[in-house]
Amino acid sequence: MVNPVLLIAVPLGLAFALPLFGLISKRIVKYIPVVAFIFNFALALRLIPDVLKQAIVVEIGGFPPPFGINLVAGPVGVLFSALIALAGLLVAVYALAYITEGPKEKYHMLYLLLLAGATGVVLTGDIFNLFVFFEILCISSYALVAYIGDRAGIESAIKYLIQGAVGSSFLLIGIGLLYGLFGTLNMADLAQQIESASSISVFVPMVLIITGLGVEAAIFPLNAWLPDAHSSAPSSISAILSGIAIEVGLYAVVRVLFTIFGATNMFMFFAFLGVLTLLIGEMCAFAQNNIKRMLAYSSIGQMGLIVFAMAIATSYALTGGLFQLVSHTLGKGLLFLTAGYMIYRSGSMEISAFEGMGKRMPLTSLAFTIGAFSLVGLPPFVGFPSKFLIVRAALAKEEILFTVLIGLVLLGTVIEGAYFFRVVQVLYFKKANGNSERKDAPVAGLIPMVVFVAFILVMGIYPQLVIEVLNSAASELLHRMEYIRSVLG
Amino acid sequence: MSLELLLIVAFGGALLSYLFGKICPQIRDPFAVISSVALAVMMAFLYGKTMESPFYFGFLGLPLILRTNMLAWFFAMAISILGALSVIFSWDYVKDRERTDFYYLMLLLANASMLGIVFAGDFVSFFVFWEIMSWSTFLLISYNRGRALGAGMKYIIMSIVGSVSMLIGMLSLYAIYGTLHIATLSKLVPSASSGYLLFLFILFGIAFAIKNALMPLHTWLPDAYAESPTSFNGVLSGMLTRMGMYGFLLIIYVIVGAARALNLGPGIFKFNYILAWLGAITIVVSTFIALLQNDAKQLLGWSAIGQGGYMILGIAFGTSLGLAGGIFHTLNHAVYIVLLFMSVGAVQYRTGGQRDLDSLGGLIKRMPVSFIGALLGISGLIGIPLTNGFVSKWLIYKTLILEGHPFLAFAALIGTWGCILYCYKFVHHIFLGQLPEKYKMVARAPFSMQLPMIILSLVILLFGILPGIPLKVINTIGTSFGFQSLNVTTWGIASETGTLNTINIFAAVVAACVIVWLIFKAGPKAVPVAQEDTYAAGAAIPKDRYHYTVDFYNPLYRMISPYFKDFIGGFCIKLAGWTQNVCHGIRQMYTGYIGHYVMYIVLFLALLIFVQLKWSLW
Amino acid sequence: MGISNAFDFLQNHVYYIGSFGLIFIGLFIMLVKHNLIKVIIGLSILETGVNLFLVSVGYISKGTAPIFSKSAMEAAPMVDPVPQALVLTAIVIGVAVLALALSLAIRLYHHYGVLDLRRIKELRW
Amino acid sequence: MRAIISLFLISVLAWGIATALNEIPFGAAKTKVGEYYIGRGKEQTGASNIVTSVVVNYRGFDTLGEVTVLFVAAIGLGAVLATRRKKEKRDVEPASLVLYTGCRLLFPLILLFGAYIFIHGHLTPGGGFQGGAVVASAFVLVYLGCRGRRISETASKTVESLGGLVFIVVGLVGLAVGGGYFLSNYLPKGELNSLFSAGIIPIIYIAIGFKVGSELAGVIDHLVEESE
Amino acid sequence: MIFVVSLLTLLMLSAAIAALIFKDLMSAVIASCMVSLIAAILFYFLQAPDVAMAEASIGAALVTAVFIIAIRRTKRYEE
Repeated sequence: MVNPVLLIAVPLGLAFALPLFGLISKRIVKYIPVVAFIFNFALALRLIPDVLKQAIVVEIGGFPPPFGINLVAGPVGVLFSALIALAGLLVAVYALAYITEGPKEKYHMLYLLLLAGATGVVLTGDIFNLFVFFEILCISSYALVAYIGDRAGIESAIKYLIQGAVGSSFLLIGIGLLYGLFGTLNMADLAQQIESASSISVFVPMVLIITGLGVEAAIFPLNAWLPDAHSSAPSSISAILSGIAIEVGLYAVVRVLFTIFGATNMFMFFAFLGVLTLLIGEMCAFAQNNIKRMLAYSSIGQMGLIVFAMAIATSYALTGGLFQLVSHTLGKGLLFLTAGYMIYRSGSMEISAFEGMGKRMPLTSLAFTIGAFSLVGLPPFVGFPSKFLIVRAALAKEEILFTVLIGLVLLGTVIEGAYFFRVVQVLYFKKANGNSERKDAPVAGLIPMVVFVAFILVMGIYPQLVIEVLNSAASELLHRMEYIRSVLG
Repeated sequence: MSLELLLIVAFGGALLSYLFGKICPQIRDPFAVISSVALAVMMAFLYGKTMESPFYFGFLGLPLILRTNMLAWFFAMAISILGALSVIFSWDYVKDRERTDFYYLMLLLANASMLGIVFAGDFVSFFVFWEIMSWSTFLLISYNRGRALGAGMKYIIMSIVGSVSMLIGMLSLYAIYGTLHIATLSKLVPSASSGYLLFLFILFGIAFAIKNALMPLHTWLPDAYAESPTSFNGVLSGMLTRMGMYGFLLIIYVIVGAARALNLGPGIFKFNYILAWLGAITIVVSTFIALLQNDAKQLLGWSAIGQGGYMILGIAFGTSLGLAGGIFHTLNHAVYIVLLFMSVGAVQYRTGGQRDLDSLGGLIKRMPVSFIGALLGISGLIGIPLTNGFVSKWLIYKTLILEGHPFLAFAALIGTWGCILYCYKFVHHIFLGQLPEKYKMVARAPFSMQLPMIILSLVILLFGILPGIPLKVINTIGTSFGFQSLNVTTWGIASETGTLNTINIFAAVVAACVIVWLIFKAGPKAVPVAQEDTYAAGAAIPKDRYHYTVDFYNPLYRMISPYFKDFIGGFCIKLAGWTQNVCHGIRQMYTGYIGHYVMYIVLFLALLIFVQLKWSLW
Repeated sequence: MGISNAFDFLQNHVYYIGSFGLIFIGLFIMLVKHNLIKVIIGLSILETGVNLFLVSVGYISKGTAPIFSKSAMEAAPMVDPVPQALVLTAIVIGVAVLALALSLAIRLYHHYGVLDLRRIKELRW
Repeated sequence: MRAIISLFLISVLAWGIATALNEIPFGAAKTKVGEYYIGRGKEQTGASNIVTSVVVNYRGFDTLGEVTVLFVAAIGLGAVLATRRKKEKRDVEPASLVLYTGCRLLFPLILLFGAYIFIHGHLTPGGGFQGGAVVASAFVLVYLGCRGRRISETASKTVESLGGLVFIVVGLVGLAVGGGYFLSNYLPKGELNSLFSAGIIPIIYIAIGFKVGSELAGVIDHLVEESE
Repeated sequence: MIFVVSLLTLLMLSAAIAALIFKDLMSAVIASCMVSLIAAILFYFLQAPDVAMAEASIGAALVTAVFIIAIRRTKRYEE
């Protein structure tokens, strides 16, 4: 039996030890994240079969759950850890060649810590502990957004930081209120004591927590930091922010809503909010000329879709939402990674600067195209089965309202298709002006792209690969009582 | 011969020819030709077979199923033959272009995915292949750069709209019946409520109407036809667009069934009446817009929209005669439109991409095979007896009249009349009249282009004289939909209300030809002169153009041009503009000032709390 | 009556008033002030308020500090130690955020030469 | 205008929170968790300062996170200010002799005080964070008083790393020997209220003290260097 | 006792408001430092000596030092 706490402890320990390695040799530093996430990914995969049978509850320090902090490695937690480790691994490989300037050692440390924080968030079973890991995640992303140190990076980092700090303060107030009300911080214990989220004294902490977490999850009015931060960060970090950070934020929102509060009466509101987020994200993306801002707004749109799916709250919908989450991580990660090298090559983030990239960087462009197709939801890529499940879940509700909402969602898809296909056209069907020498991304950059593409294709063609995990993850989210029982016994 | 093998050959051929192109380009073209011809040959062996087998269990617990029956075989055969001819035609056409590997990959992929669509036994695989077809076509339409980009965007946006609405329709089927297997659905769906059936028809109808360019959803087609590589136009216009027809047949006659489908809605607002009227409007409007075009490919594009209207008219009434007409017209149209596009392609190939009708002319002596092709093509298009178009149009007219729809028949007739005008314009502007100076040295089309044109010309005549060959197949399709069998003979159709017998016509035409030949023989012998040897009644012959192809139907133009514009296309452009403005407006929300952003956060929180305190909504 | 009521009210609410007063003043500063440093000051006041609130949640009337010194062993009820532990964490997190924010502010000043947030909006839309 | 809207929004928040606070009476005993810690903390962790036992042992994972947050902030700050660093050495005006000597004199005393705080974390109020902050303030004093003095970056980095590693390793050893629990208190608890008691708590707090001290000093160092 | 606490609270809130009002950032920082110090005293009254120590040493001292360094590096007056 492997202990899931290693998923957090090992990256943290390696991050702490990284300066010591740096003292020995500057060159091995950048391989440490790779090692850490290979370990994590293997561990997460190793855990999956066990977890599908029974969630593993780890008591930190040996104290029983309401009294000590516990980790809950259920299907959701392990799914997310595996996803984080996978994306982390690929982006770490990418960064081997991509990060050539600046305080590299600090980059790798922050990177490790960011993902360790993300893993902590998804595994923990204690709400204050969630807050702490959330802060690790947020603070390291503030610092990483500013990593380049140019005007845009610093500006967006400070904006991100202020909004994030306000959000975490709200979160902390909410946690304080909850503790005052129920005298416990354990999520399962809280869930056991909260029968209804409607009474105002429970509602206020709930919305405080949702707002606090929602800032990171990029729910509609709380997401103003996102396009700036995602577009100004180094591309490898953008990939992680888009692919992992906001997903983890969304995970936290979902966990709070489903497990702690069981706020079924809020779901309709969140369905609307999701659709609104989706439409606004996609429409803003449509109006962009800057590739990274476009991708960032598209992330907002995707988050909206996932929120919508989660808010339908049937087992199909949750499976679909989680699947969409996976496919968004893969697709958006790939897009940001490829965009990174295309920006590097063309020296500009304007889409028009990518003219003729199909000739100049054929493999990179191909990877970009596949990522874009997958995000739009075209078969045979992974975006298709996930959208399929979501639409099916919405229609299975057999309510006119949901049919209309899914219509709006798919309208968003049309807009998304419009701007992604525009970029694809620019890549392939415009003549390059000037330098058209063929020079692809370096091997360390291509490997993660190829792996991403492989995952996108394999999961798109054979969704059964992950569907079992997703199903049990969905049922974990859906059945509060199961969760409470598995933690508190 | 299993269907999986067929699809493996199709998709594998596409991928392999791309790989060959990268490894050793010399064998790529032969390989592409061989694989597509092999596909057609294999397809022929499938004739008359009915089978169904799941080929993949992996998709979300839904088995993906391939099946074949007469309907599928009919479309598949047409697709594979036309595809093979297009590949042969491409050999020389794209030789000197860049990125030919990419071209072949997408061409073969589009072909393969169409085969997938027609063999799909369930809606998931149908949808998957449909989408593959959409994006591969998008990539091919954009291939020519420049204006093609706009055309590609139009195409893909409308395609996505279509597939989105199909996705909703298909998943609502799944949500209700728990299966997407077409054969099972065809047993379950007919008992659904009328409202639901109408909902289905609208959703699927949008998808198929977009693909089939039924007005008012035709906007993508003219530009897409005009801007895509002409060698691909064959595939695009011949079968790809007609996947919409296949879809209509599938949803109306296979899934819902004629009994329910033809009685949906009150009075004259029955679903199929509306469909028919849309078809008729499509015919009239697009025919006249085609007349106004001066671009050979735009003209053919508009013409294809109109011909799509005929097919819809044919299948809308659900009689065995009309159905036969509609399906037969699909095939015929595919044959002659491919031929016409190939002939335009050959001209373009030799004249450096020229497709402006006013700048061409007099190529008859230079490119005789292309001319014959074009001539037979327009004959089919118009529906001159002894060409295939005649038979199918005859069947459609007859249906309209028998069903008592004189207005629709009249509309179809107007369409044919306009069709004659633009067809004459087409053939005249390219092949007749004065040969421009710069095209004096134009050579004949290469053999790889002539061969498919010759084959298609023969097919036109064959189907014109012996319509029974395809009609027998089509009749089987009709009976499988539950209609009564037609009395099909090799020479035509016999029925109590009138018999079509091409042998009589053939005899009459042959006799007329003999007589005309005799008359010519009796008259004075014609003296052949050079094409440039022209006299202008004593005046000096100007060096530039002096023949009358410019402003050919000038009075008619002036009469119709204010009314027959592509208003819907204009509206779509405007709509795109509005969307852009709305998007720009919405993004102003992100002002860049942190105070506002913090305010949004507080606002969200305060709003939720306020609502709950005030109204206890949650 | 009035006086004792007021006294009770004060007894029961003065810490809450103080803490949420700080929270709202901090939030107000963040909402209306244009100067980045001022906004960060607001953030620090907001965080102080949150900490104060957390500790006051854990208070027990007439409790003692949760420390078993040799003299006063189990004489009186002890206040809840959990919020204090949380606040320790929160304080450290707060200082981390503030330090990072201020370093970013310094860098921002290098780039823009101003700290007025109304003029620092190159990234928008 | 914005001020008015903000006031309105804040008053709505205040309204909502006031309503929620009605359910949380001030000063009432209410938590089983707190009672549990107070009741069993002595036996289970051996620390007489229950806050310390909660911070380091019951909620030790939080503290690990907290240490990490500070670590992240220190690195992040370094990364943010890094590009401005490699500048030419400036001549700084030396401080006055009184100040200089005073600082030199106070510096070890403050360090000692800080060390006292974190070593006695499990006995008296205070602990690694407070002690670390005091240590860092000693460095602030040196920066302000004895200009031009720098701590060695390598040394501070090493201390930070070792501090964090000690925490993690102590925790991981628990996996092996402490009944398979991360951060379990597997060392002998000792006698209550004596310096050598409470198992792993003093070790961790000392590690934290060093780590926090060097991190905060590093933060100040970065900022001061930047600012001169 | 309660009056002392009330008085301190009042003082603390006025210091916060002062931090809001002052145009001189240095004064505002000193005001916020005062807020922290009074909060530390209140922590002590709330029987939280650990937190009081932390707040005094970190919240009041270090944060203020960091603020002052930052203000010295940037601008002292709010415009």
